[in-house]
Amino acid sequence: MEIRKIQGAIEAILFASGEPVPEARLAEVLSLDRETAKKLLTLLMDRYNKPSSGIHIVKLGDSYQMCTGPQYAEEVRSALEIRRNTPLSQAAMEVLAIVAYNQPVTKAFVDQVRGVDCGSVMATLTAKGLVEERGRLELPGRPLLYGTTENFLRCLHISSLDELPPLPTETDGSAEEPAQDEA
Amino acid sequence: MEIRKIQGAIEAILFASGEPVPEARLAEVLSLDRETAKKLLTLLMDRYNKPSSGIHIVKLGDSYQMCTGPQYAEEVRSALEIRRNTPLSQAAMEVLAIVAYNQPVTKAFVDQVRGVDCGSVMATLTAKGLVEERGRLELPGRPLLYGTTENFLRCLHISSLDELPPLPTETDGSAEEPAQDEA
Amino acid sequence: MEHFSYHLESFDGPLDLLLQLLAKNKLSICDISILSIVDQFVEQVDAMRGSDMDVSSEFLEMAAKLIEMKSASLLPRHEEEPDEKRELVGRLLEYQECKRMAALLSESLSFDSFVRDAQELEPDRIYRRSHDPEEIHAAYLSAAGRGKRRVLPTPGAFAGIVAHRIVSVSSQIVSVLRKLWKGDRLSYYSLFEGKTERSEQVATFLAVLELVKARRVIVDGLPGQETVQMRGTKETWRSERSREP
Repeated sequence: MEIRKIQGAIEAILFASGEPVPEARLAEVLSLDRETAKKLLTLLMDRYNKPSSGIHIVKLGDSYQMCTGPQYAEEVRSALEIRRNTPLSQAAMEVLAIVAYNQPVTKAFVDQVRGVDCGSVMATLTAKGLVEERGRLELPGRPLLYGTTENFLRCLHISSLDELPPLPTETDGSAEEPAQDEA
Repeated sequence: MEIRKIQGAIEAILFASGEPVPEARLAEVLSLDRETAKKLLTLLMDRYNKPSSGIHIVKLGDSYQMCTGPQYAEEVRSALEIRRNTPLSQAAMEVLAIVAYNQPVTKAFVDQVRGVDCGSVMATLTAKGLVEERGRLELPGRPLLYGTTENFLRCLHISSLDELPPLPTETDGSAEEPAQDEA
Repeated sequence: MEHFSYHLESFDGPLDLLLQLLAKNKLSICDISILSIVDQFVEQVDAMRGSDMDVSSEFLEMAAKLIEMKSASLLPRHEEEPDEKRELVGRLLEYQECKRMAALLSESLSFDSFVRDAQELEPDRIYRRSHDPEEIHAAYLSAAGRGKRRVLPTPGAFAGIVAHRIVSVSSQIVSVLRKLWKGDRLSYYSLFEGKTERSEQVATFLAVLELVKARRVIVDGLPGQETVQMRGTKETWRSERSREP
């Protein structure tokens, strides 16, 4: 297949899938080696991710997903009658931050850091597709572990957790990282 | 808004919608008159509907919809792994065998041979294109009759049912089977 | 005693309240500061309870702990208490850190890009694996053994019974639905196109009746110009279809 056709096929697959599609899957389906796939995807992303473009391609971990260009949020909302997302509460942001920076993490750990039960907040974050279950910890009670989703990366406009904003350096010096006993 | 941005907004709306979007709706959301909306959409369609493009815009009546480029149907299908070709279970194999050697045959007959209900297995085999309906038996209740398909022959690499391995003669069979109580 | 007139707000837990009290008093997070705001903490919790706010047990627990720490500090000898204070200071610092992370994240977190649902494709379920005919043979013997059938009818057993082709209504229901699937309004007579056998025509007619009865299609129009259309949207159909096995 010539390059333009392979790129066309990638467009079609990303469009039809809706969800993030792993690079490996694209490479396999199109009989490409991973390097070539990566290159073609990068080229395609360059073509799509112009500010004025209505459709963008984002890289989330090792997967790729099509989404609308953020500058058209208002138009998309009004055309599809999507209600504006209520911004996350302070509590939800805190829980999300603890999960993001310490994942995988148990609910008990999050509770402990915040000094308050966060069951309902965790449920909200899960329902919003920002946080997901990540198996269980092999300890008595086998508590559930939580981590952030690919959707979380997309909402943060980053493609991997390595790109999370770096933590502020400790100026107080007194406090170490929160206990990592469970993670 | 400049033209490029309006087109971007249209792209974003059509992309996110999935459904056909009426021209009037697009015009309203983007504060355009219908003529301009139509013109912009025609331009956008020209840009999208090239053979090599992975995403096309189709006009359905007075609505517009994005869809995958028709030439990439095969790639899309395999990437989304629509075909679930798990090997047949032992139960499915047995039902298939009974149908194959006795066709056309009713479900009740197969149930009786196997001693368990095989409704769901029969439905699976039908969906997989291995077994098909073959009219009804002119008996009370007019039960459906089943037979094997050409796809079945293809899977077995045989060209006719005559090539199935012959069954042991009836005397062999009855000698092994102690139970003679059934009619 | 100095009086703080907060408008009552709900705090995200006792640590949050402590941090806010320290900030309001322009105090840093250290064990001495904590003890100086114990009264304010207790006062705030009381106010929250007084105004019928939902005060979780964590607040009461913290209040009790703070009071205990404070009274212990008044005694001449208190050996265990510094650890407790240090632990609380640690937790406060940790929580402050968490708030900073949250603030960082919320700066860049946005819900402004939208994704779409996966495109609906007709699943291709046709079985494509290969098998040796011997496998079918073996499966047959296995099945025949289990059911304890002594004699199975031979392939020709039903030959005389099904001499002519019978078209099932259900097959015609599928055929009618396929034609209507795009949601278009079709001429009623077009459903019979290409159906030359009488049994096919009868089955198609019965199929339409069944579909009308099941409220899945609508037939209307002037005599001679009847049209058929699917009822409901494609979506309701899809969701129904997907529920079928």
